[in-house]
Amino acid sequence: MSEILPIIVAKYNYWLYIILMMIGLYAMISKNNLIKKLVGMNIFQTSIILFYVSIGYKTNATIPIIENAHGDSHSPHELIIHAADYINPLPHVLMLTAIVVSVATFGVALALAVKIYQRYQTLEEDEIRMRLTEE
Amino acid sequence: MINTNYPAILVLSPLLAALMCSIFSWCAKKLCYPTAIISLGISLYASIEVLMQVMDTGTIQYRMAGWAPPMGIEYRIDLLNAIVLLLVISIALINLVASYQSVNQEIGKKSNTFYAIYLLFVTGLVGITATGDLFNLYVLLEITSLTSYAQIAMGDKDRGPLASLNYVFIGVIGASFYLLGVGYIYIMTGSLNMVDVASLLPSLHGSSAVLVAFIFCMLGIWIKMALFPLHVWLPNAYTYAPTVVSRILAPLMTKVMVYVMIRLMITVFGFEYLFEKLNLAEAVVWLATIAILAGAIMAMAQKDLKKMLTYIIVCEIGYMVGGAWLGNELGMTGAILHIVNDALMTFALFLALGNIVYKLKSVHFDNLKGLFGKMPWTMAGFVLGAFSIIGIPPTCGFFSKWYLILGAFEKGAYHFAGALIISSLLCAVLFFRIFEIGFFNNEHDEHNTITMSEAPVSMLIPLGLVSLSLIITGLYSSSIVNKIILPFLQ
Amino acid sequence: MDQIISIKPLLAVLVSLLIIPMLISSSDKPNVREGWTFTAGIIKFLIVASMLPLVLQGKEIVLTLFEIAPGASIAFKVDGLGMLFALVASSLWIVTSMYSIGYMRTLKEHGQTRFASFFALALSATIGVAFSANLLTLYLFYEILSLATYPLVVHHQDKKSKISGRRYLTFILGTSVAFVLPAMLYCYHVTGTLEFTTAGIFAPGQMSKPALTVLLLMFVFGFAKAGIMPFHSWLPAAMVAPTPVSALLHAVAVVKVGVFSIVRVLTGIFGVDLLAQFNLGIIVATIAAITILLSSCIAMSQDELKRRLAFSTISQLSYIIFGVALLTPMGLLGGVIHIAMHAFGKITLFFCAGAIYVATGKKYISQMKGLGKTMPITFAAFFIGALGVIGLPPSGGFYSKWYLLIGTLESEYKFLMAILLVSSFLNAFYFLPIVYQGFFSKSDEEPSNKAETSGATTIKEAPLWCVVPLVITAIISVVLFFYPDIFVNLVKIGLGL
Amino acid sequence: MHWQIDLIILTFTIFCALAAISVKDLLSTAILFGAYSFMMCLLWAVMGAVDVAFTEASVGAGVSTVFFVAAVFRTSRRTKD
Amino acid sequence: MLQQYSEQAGGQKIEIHSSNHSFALWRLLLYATADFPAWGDPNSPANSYLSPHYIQKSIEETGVPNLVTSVLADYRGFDTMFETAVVFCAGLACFLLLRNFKQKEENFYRHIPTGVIIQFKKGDKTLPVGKEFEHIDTEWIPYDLIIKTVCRILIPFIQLYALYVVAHGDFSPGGGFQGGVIFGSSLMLYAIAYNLRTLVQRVKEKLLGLFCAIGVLIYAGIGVVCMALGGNFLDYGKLSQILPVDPGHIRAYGMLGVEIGVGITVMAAMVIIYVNIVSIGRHDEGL
Repeated sequence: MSEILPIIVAKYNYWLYIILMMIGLYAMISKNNLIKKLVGMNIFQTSIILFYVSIGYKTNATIPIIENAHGDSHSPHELIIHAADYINPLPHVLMLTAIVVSVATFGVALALAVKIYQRYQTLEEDEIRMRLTEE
Repeated sequence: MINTNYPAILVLSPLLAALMCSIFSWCAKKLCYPTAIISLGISLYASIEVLMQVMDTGTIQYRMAGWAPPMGIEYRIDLLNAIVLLLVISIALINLVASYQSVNQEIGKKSNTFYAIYLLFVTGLVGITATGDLFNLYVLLEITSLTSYAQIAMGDKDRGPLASLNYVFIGVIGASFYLLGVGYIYIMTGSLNMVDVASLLPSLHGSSAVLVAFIFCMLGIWIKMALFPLHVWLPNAYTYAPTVVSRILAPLMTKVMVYVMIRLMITVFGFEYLFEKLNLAEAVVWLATIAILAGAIMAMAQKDLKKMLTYIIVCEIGYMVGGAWLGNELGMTGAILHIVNDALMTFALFLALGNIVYKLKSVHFDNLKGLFGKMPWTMAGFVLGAFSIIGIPPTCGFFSKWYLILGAFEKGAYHFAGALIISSLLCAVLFFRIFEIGFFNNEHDEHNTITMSEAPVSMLIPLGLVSLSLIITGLYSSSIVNKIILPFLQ
Repeated sequence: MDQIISIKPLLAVLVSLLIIPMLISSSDKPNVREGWTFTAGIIKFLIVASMLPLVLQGKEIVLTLFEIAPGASIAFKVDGLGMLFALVASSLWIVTSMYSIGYMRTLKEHGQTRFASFFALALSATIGVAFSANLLTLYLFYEILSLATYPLVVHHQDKKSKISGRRYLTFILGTSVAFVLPAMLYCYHVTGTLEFTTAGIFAPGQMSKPALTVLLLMFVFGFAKAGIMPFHSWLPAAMVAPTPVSALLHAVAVVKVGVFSIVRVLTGIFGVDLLAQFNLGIIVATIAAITILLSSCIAMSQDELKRRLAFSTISQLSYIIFGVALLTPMGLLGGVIHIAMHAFGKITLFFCAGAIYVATGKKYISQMKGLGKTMPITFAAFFIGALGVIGLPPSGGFYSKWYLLIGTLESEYKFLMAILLVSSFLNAFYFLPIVYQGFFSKSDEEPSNKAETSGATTIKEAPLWCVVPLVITAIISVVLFFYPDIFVNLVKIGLGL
Repeated sequence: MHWQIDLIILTFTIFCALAAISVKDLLSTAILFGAYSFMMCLLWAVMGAVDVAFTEASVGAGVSTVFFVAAVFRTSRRTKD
Repeated sequence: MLQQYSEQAGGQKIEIHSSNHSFALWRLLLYATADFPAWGDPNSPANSYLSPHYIQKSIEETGVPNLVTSVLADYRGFDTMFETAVVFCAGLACFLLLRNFKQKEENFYRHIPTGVIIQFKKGDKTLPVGKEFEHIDTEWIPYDLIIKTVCRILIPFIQLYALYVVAHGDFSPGGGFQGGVIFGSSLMLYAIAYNLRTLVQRVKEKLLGLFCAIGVLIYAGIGVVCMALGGNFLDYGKLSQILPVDPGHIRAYGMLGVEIGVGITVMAAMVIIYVNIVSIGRHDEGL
């Protein structure tokens, strides 16, 4: 136990994302309501974003905006920048994209859900299935 | 200057045209369709030029925004991309020409905006095929997915949105798994460029994270391509989509995903890792075997022509996955050749299907009676496509099967070879059942002579072209293999 | 051996394919359409015949079209064996076209254009099989032929033909995909080539006997067009087709393609020496012998004339395979030459059956008593055809049976001769009574049915378009008794005897 | 980073996620989901991903929730699970 | 009753299945995580392979201190273009799926001075909307003065802030996406505080549709201009040939242009999605 504990503590963000991912996946698979499934889907996506953001984190580093560059931008070459001082920006960039993708998907999925509701007057999957077998 | 920019033009031409279509749909509706056609024409030209260049000078690298590869995004076009690009763009163009009437009939008022989304979908497919960056691939994957959700939902009024929403759920899981896999690769190597990753991975071969990264990438791609146990979304989604959409989804979507799988296998992870370090190959070939049989058997149970064809797609995916995972040159050749061939033959079948839908509205088996009399030309195309699926020479389906079976023999995977043969037989049964229905079954109205009511010429000519191309690609498959696939594999 | 590269084999195959658009475009002008068919038939025959002198000089005409994979291409090669088969098929196409005009028009069949088109396609495929240089090309044309014949078999588009069509496809397509395709690919996998060579493609010691046996059986049963039992039942079922189809395709083209393919595989893929070395010939010969005897027995019990002919065909086809499987020079010669001899005899018989149906509407043998008096020409031709199939002079069939008998004597299994003799008796037993009853018994229908009586009194010979072809084939059958040299020489060249 | 803050945010995140998928009213789900997004946003801000946090605050907690409420407005609040 | 029972049974089965599924994934993930570099380790491959280049060279190469912006809009600008295209596509998809051009059957008008409500059965008859009459929703709730006033004051500031976020994305957190979303949500707030009809009248659907496409067009257009000037696609450095600005900052200007494009598209697409969902494509009444 004493060996496992440091691993868990050292990487607890990675564990957290796994927990959230499972929550999302669970909701997507076992929930009956289409909108609940959508929520699960979003939790699933955010958990992956959390994972990426965790990759980029560096201890004792600051946000990825170069200090002192503001104002004296005429002489950028004189600036000495240590990579270890700033958090890795690349995962953030990737995740900006992922967030936008997820909201786009969410919008389209909600539009579909509204359309389905218009047709079947319900959002419960089993009720829709019943309506389909009736017809 | 243009010479060096062809890789960008490939993608930009449909993207810009999509934007223009969207603008025109508000102010100059008549311009939408011509814009779409012209843009795909330009793209097609570019793809031919790219293919020529690649064949002459080898791999083309194009730096987006001018940054060198591991920093920036790179388009990397080798022989495999080039041929798939040509395939994607030409099918998209032919489909657009062939489906003009069908779009007007099924989508009506919104058809101008529809062209925009169609072009975006093509942009996504082209981008996926051309890109050399793992994350860029994800973004483009999402573009294709999002556009296909919208396109599918525009089909059948009752079932379309539901099928589409199910596709959203599963599609998002697939894409997220892929993203997660890329994340694992990134955390271990720090790079996103495919070639760069490939050069960094060998030192990490023993790592469990790399293994899991690989598994997640594959799972994601398999979900997207509908490999057998993960196929549940495909039949409904493709069946309830509008004709024009299922005509492009069916031949291209799954095939492009197979391309991505092969790209990851060959370029990123490499054969050495897959077949020497991992012990997955045999299991995957077994999975493919089951996929082939299950797809064919499930197709037997269908009473609707379109749905039957969608299950055949599930079956065909098994061919390509199995072939790629045989782990020898012949199998891989067969898999790549089958990407081309299967796209063409599925396209021919769906073109014919679209013509039938255009005239008859429904393709339930009961409605197909006497079809050979009603639409002889359409059915001629359909028959050729069907023969190709069954694998009757000299149609192209036979030749890819040839390589696949030889590959299976070389590997000793006799179960896979057996599945290929059995699926041929099952497909023969499936299609001859359709032929029988179309050819006979005018017992009820023997006195009524069947009047011909053929689809419009603009829908027939593309069908004719594509079905002839089945034979031509079949006969020239050796040049495809010798000039494109084998040099690529070496 | 000298090889000449020429485009002629391709032309011979393509002629009837290119004619199809013409046929379709002139679908509402029957005379023009038939004109096209004849033109194509004659051109095809001339092209084939023009290659004959070269082949007789011992040269081979080759043409490679597409290289599919190293060692497997789509290529043509005209040698003695192929020439023999192509000559028979292309000459009989002309005659059959003539016959089908009479048959189809008299019976006012529907869809004649479709019929003519697929007939032309089937002929293309047949010539393609004859001129194939390797197993891949052969398989390709074999499949095309299977599919082209399907619409001909189900021509009537009724329930009966639907069921027959299903059986036809199940056997023909099913066996070829399930057996021939894997066997072919396995051969390619092992040897890297599919070329027909007299020495065979397997290097000595490359294959064990069990593997070879399995491969051999896969080929023999896979080419189900040859009607080897138990994959024979498609042939009687396919008799629902119009008679010209039964005549040309199911007596000559299709079934002979099956046999021809097996002969090619035995002589070109395995090679006679290899088969003899492992003693595999006897296995095939046994299967063939069983088929010969069983189907002869079944034939006797059939009352429908075309079905009896069908079972007779099954047994005669096995003669050919039997002869080749003996692996002796005379056996090979007799077997292969039987392809030609049986073709002329059997097609005459089918023509006669069709002519009787056209003239009287009768299908069953029991109804045909006394018909010989009103249809003397038809029945005379039937007699000659029957002689040819039984193998009695004065008909070409005599030679093939003769060589086969000698072949059995040459081989180490001399008792096989008994099978030949028994089956010949059986042949005689089920054919000659028809002729006898036709000429010498009285029709017992006349008093029973008034309507029939009025019909029966007006029975005459079938239309000229029907009668002339069967007279021609009967005459050829007799001529072959006196001048069999061409075919014998072709076979000798082809097999290097 | 102060682990106490971190721990509190983490707990809230998981709590919100679980609550969002288990509450039996879709409007509540919408709000809880917004809260979840906001917690996520805080977590990322703490990790120094300011841009991502900003986006999540405006997109996830803002616009997404509005869409969600709009969809619930046009469908129903009822849910069986 | 029986059906209900079987449903329950089915539901349970699915849950069991899903828990199995999750369990397998869980184990797979745990298995891999053990192999990860420690969290926050500055020397992990992810943090030491590519990112130092971005961090150290960004100012020098692009002149933008916000690293996320420089990577987003320049190094990986191509990704971002497609990301914008995804948003555009979502807007387009919602329009295609939901937009319904049919007029409503019933229309309600309210006579403002008296508060009398008039109902029209067929949609073809309308009243002049102005001081005297107003077009109201089926479920009309009297406007709340506080909300209306607060929103009227607040909305301009929100929009100004959105513009600031777009324009200042180079130096501080923010950029096209965030700015676009904020601008879009100000419009949504407007629709919620007043009513949807007012928003639709002020911001025409056609305008939104055009904006949605034009934003991406600006982005791709800048790329194409770079290409026309002899560089690669999106190679902003080439813009110095036509823009009279300091070459050291040319990439920053390129990024600004691109961010504006992103902002426009995102703003328009968000409003389109909102309007279509909330009115089921009729564009008349909503939240």
